[in-house]
Amino acid sequence: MEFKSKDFTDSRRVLKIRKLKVGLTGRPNAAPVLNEIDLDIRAGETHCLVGESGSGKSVTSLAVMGLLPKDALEIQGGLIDLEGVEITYAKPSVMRALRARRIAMIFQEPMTALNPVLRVGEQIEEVLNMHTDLSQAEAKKRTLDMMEQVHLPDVDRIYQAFPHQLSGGQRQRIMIAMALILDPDLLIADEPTTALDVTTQLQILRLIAEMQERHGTAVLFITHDMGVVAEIADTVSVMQKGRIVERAPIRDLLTNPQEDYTKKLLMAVPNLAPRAARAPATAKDVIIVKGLDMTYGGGGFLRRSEGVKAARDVNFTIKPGRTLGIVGESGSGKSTVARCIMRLIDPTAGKVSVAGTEIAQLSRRQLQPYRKHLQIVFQDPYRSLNPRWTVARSLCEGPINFGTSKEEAMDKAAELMELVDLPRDALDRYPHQFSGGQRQRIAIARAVAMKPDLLVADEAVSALDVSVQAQVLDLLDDIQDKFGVAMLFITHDLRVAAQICDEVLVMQKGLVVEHGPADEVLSNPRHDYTRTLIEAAPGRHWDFANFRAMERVPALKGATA
Amino acid sequence: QQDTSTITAVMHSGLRVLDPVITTAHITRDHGYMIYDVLTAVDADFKPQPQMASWEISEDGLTYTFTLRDGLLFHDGAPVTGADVVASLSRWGKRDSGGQLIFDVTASLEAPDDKTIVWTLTKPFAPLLDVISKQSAVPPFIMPARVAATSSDETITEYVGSGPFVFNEAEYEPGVSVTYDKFDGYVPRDEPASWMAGGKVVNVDKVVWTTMPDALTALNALSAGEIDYLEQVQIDLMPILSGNPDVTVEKRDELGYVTIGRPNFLHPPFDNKLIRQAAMAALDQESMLATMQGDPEYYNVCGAIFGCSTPLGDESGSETLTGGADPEKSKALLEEAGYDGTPIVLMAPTDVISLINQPVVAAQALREGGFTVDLQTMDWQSVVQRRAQQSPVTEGGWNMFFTNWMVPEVSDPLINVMVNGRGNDAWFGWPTDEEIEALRADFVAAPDAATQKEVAVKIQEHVMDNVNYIMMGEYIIPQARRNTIQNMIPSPVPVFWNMTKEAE
Amino acid sequence: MTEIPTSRHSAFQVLTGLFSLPAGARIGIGPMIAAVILLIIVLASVLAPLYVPYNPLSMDALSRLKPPSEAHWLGTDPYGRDTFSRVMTGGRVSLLIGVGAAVVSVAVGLMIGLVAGFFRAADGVIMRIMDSLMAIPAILLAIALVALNGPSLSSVIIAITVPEVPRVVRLVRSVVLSAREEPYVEAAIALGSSMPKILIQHLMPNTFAPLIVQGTYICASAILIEAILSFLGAGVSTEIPTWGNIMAEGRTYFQIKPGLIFWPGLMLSLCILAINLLGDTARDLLDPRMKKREG
Amino acid sequence: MFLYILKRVLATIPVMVIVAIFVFLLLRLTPGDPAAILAGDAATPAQLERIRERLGLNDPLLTQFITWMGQLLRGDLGTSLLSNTSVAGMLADRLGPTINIALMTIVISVVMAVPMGVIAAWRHRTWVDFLVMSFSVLGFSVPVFVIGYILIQIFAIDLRWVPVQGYKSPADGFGAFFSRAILPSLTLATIYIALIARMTRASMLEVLGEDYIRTARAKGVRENVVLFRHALRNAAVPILTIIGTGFALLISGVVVTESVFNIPGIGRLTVDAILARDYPVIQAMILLTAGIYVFVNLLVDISYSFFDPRIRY
Ligand SMILES: Nc1ncnc2c1ncn2[C@@H]1O[C@H](COP(=O)(O)OP(=O)(O)OP(=O)(O)O)[C@@H](O)[C@H]1O
Ligand SMILES: Nc1ncnc2c1ncn2[C@@H]1O[C@H](COP(=O)(O)OP(=O)(O)OP(=O)(O)O)[C@@H](O)[C@H]1O
Ligand SMILES: [Mg+2]
Ligand SMILES: [Mg+2]
Repeated sequence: MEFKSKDFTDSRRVLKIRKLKVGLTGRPNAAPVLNEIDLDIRAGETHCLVGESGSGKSVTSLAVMGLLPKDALEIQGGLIDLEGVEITYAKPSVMRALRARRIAMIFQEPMTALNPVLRVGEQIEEVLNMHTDLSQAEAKKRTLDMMEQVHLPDVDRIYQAFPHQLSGGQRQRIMIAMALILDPDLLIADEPTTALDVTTQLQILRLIAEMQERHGTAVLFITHDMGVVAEIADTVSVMQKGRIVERAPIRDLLTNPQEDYTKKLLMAVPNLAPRAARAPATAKDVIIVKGLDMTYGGGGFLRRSEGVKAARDVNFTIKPGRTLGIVGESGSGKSTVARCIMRLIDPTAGKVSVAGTEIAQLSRRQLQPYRKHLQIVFQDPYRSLNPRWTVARSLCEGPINFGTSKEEAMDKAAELMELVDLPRDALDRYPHQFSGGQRQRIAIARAVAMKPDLLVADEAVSALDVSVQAQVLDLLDDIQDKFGVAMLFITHDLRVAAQICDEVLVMQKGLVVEHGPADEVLSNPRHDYTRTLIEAAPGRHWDFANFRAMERVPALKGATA
Repeated sequence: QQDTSTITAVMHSGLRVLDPVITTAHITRDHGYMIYDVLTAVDADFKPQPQMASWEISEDGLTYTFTLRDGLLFHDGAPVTGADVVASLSRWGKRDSGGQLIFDVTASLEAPDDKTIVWTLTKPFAPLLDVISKQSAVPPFIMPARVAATSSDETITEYVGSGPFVFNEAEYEPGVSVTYDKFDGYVPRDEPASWMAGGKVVNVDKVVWTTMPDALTALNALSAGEIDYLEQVQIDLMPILSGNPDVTVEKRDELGYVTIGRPNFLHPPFDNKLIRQAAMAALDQESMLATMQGDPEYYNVCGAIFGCSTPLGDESGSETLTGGADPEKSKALLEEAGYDGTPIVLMAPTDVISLINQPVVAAQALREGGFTVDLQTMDWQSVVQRRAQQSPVTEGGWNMFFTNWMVPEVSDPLINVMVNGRGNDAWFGWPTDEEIEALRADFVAAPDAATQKEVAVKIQEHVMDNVNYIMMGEYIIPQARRNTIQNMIPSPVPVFWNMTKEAE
Repeated sequence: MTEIPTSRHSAFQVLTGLFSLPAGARIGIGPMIAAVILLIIVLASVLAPLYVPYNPLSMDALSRLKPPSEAHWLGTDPYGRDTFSRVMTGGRVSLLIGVGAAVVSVAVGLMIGLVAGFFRAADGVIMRIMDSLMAIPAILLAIALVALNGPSLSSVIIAITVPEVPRVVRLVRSVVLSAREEPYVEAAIALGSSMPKILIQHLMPNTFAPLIVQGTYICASAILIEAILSFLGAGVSTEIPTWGNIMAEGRTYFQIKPGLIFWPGLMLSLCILAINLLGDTARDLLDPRMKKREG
Repeated sequence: MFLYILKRVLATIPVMVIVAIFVFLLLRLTPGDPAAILAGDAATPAQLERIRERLGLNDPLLTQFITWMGQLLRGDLGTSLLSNTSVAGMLADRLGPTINIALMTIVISVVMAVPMGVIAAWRHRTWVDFLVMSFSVLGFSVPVFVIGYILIQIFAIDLRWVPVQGYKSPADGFGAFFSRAILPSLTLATIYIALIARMTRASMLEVLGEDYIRTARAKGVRENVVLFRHALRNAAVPILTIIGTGFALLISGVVVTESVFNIPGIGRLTVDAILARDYPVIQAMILLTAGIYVFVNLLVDISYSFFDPRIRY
């Protein structure tokens, strides 16, 4: 496997961080969130920041942007220097001048980071309007062009769409377009590709690389995907509990990690080789989906626009204890299918039966008893948690609805927190006080607490570092074994899919293009799209767990390459 | 405002009803004097004088012959004829209580020709000229016969008169403003104007009445010269105008108003004369008037039910009212009557400025005199409706309310509705009082003024003893004008003839 | 309503959830002062009969409209009644009406608004009824109510509340219309929460901030409207002092004796200021995202 | 959307019918007797009875209602019991002043209050915030007539910039209209400024902590754009509601201000008509108000989905 190996010591230093300390506002004695961080990034360099979920990666990037939530977090020491400008305590006007032109950021959670009431096109265009003299028409053209570059389909529609009308990956690409459109000197990308399928991800990574080539942009890239790290990083910093525990050029890190934590992390990276399918269960299907169609109605003031056909003729069944993975293009309708079978939206056509009952036509009220059988982990966990509720209250809500006593539910919640590797005291905190990955774990805990018959997990582990991810996947496996939970697992991470799915369903443009047992589909894809997908999987030539290249690249049967 | 041909006046209330015969509202009467004329009118000495017509009375006092003067024209150009007069008087006779009394004894009312009207009675009615000349409640305005043909229970819809001003229908906004144009065809009499009599010479082209619901705003508008004339000024607010050299505050006329309280004779406790007397003892004119008016200059402690400065006025028997409250006497009387503390319901209207204070003051005075008082506030409409209820207090009835009259409206036993003692046919409160009815008959029958006065004194004494109503005193509301307005004649009714407006 | 909360626990949770403060929330000095002011005013009003120097109803026609003096600290009114005694006593009825009207209209409006905002099917019908209610003038209603019930505090409160409720409903509904599209509401549905629970526990807290504003406004305006009603003959007797009454009675004397308006106005403003400050604090405390350091 | 509007417009009919029935009954429940006010103080019961008969007030309620409905269906609002003038004409005369002043008031209020509220939220818990709060407390608790009198004293009496009172329609010249409408509008605006400013502040506070505000700042967007474009739009819905209900209220007339400034508007007409029990006028008035409310509320509801695309009906 080829690693990037360019030496940047002569390049201009774009970002310099020294002994940066960030703590809770007004509580200098509490444990700091960032503890004496040092970081250097030079022009053209890609610096990857990896590490434990909740270790302070996002906080680091926000500190650089000068966007820490000042009511909650504050800089308590140290220095941030951007191309010679000390910005640690810079005035808002100074920061404003720097942002977008000089430093741009892609935020971790695109759903909450996009303004829900502005058209996404306008939101991108605004950057141009603010910082360039382009005319209205030129700005729009640039915007559409940028949207094409991040591989958004159907840009005219999406330009006009509001964030809630887009898929997770589409929103993420809007964020990316926004950050890249002005060729900043420093790009901070906080898990920019979690919601993207690997092919799109590849294209985005290329786009960033091109920009670096063209403009010498320094990139701070935060990710959990070791495959991506392996592909793009020049240097890597590993974070744990608010400290940077190890920093090394990519090759050194992957081949010769020094710290235990780094080793642990690398060893947890799952293998691309599919797991052996479990013995086919004989029990009745938990869920049967037949001919599911979903078209989002186009509003339109006077005449109805055509609408978006998000899912077409989707069929599948899942038996107890088994996992069906859905992979596929971003925007291909995966979340739509999930939301349809949860009856959070009403499918335009088709049948969904759960526990032997047809639920596609039931009213909300009639549905209520079935809710217990079905649970979902949303793609955007942050928004799916009531911001005014403590985690404890969110976790107890479901069980209490179905008759568990409050005390019992609380005990259960505490237990679950441990299982998803969150501290017990987190129960009394509010969603905004957590990191992205922590929120995702809360969402998982909440769904699992219901002991459903069918668990729908929409990108449920995308924001987790690989070691926690492994732990959570184990947890899921466990409850599957114990309670025979059936699982619908939507993911872009083919490694994860390979790890836990019995069957895989591949979607593209609303259609199911391939459907079969996991090892069949992943190692012997029949459809072209599946094949490109697998080939695009980053870092599939590296065997992370053993700190070396793959001995035998899992060749695709019948592959031409 | 340099427009000297238009006078803008703020009147005491908005004009809504345009039929001066159907209603007794003062603003409508004022409107009547603008556009209509009357046969005869009283002058400042309470003497009937010819206005549209002169008269002759037959020896036996049974035939009155009126002759219309020349040049009388309606606003539509038609001459005023005897037939118009007959029709107008007949309609008025159905509405006005004095008029009814005359028509009760009328043999015929005819117009033998265009200029002559002959009114024949079955028995003499000495006060006839006084009644048809009266300036208030409902004066007999003369309208075209076709308008006067309207039923007396229905409002007229055509507003044509023969008075000095023409009603400008296009600019009329009910309750907001009304505009009168000078009637060029009006021929005034030659005598100088005196009260409602004499020559009505109009010196401006236009008079605009507007309503200003806010007293302070009206004063400010007058100060700023946006209006010329303010019919009524609240006494307490006079200091605001006192510094302004361009404005004069004055009394328009010395007679003014009376304010009275009326008990309900039908139900306890006021069906008991002793308790009525107790109430009278508890009340005191001075404190009520002082509260209403503030400045003694503008009120007059007066125990005469027919008014202190009128020919029939006499104050006999009113000492407890004029001499200050006597709560002890009240308590003693209550004791004697065996008053059991049943609350008396006092109706207190809150939307008519001139009636707000009385019940509140009275309630407190009655309490001090040993009564239990239930002061119920409501809008005037509710008072109007409720005072017509004869049912017991517990079923929506009442015990006492207050109202005001212009002195000329109470100045003799025929006009004064409160001395009517005919039970259910009497005015609200419904006293059945044969004694007073007998006295009233004597009054009509009295041959001369001296005898009339004698009877009037008896009525006064009777009312004070029997407490048919409680006279709470006289008061005057001053007017204010910019000094550009000159030559106003003193009169109980605000009239706009004779008046001139000069440039500032 | 579709269902009542499924168990007593959820009812319990409603209470604890709504009123427990986020950890670490502390109350600053401003709200403390506000609370003290409010408490003083309320106590002063309630206990007024015990300490005011005059019977607020007793008149003295000869000392009308007197300036402040030893005998009458704040002077006298047009009836010669003691202004100080009236202002202090006036708080009793005014506060009752103000707070009563605010609480009733907010409570009723909140319930209706939640339902209208959340259930599409109910929205049309409820909102059209609200449109109709809004058009009924308070005065007319008050006159009718007084005719039916006799004059009473509750008639006044109802007359003020009825036209106010639709406005609260519209406000609540508008907030719910946005909030019901939030994913956490979907999540709650997916967790099997009953409709009442979603309405009360998830959606209702979103309406608190605007409701506090609307509520204080209703409180103040009810105190003022009460006076208008009583002067149109549909309120409490004009004799009984209320802040609104005293001010309305003082209206004509504005230029010659502004104290008649100033003192009750001051009391009212102080109350509203205090309620506002407390409301703001409550809202900050209820919103964990607003948790602030001590300032 | 079109369907929705159509549905709403059609829904006006039942609203009107409900209002009509309700008002009709309510009026007949209120004590009072138009005949008595028509005839004045000295009328005898027999006379009143005859007048009532003539006015049709003695007919059975149902007959009266049907007669009225029949008139309405023919587009006839009837005539005033007192002045005998056509109710439609009266309303037409009074609507102009009210609408013009309401519009001016709401424009002034929004233009002043929204920035005030936004800044107060932005500078949460600073003196700016406290200033806005104090102003709104005054706006809430000072009776409108006091504000009116003070404005008159300053601008009409002391400075002599504008007349004390009165109304001129814009057709008589904008200057004449403006000089008379500005003080009443300002008077009314104080309370709406207070209300809208506080609502804006409250609503903005909910929004300012959101992540997309952070995103906007990360884009280097100027602070005023962050506040007014990004935050305010999200905070708009409750503010719009308040503006809508406020405007509806203004349109239905505000009697105190109309009295203080002597404006011949709907508010005074309503109160006068109620106090005089002029049934046809009250009924028509309230129907008109209901119609206006339905219309204004429809506009507000449509504007919701314009400001917040997630709102669907
Ligand atoms: N507003 C806040 N108040 C208090 N604590 C916070 C706040 N925001 C973040 N934290 C804490 O700071 C720590 C670092 O969070 P951060 O978001 O930087 O993690 P991260 O490394 O980005 O994790 P992830 O990979 O899960 O996104 C976490 O433990 C989190 O709980
Ligand atoms: N509310 C909506 N209105 C209109 N179009 C929508 C709406 N929600 C989603 N879409 C469109 O439907 C398509 C499918 O969206 P969906 O969220 O199901 O994709 P996805 O497969 O989950 O993608 P990702 O992997 O990016 O999350 C997308 O093209 C999206 O733009
Ligand atoms: Mg993060
Ligand atoms: Mg998705």
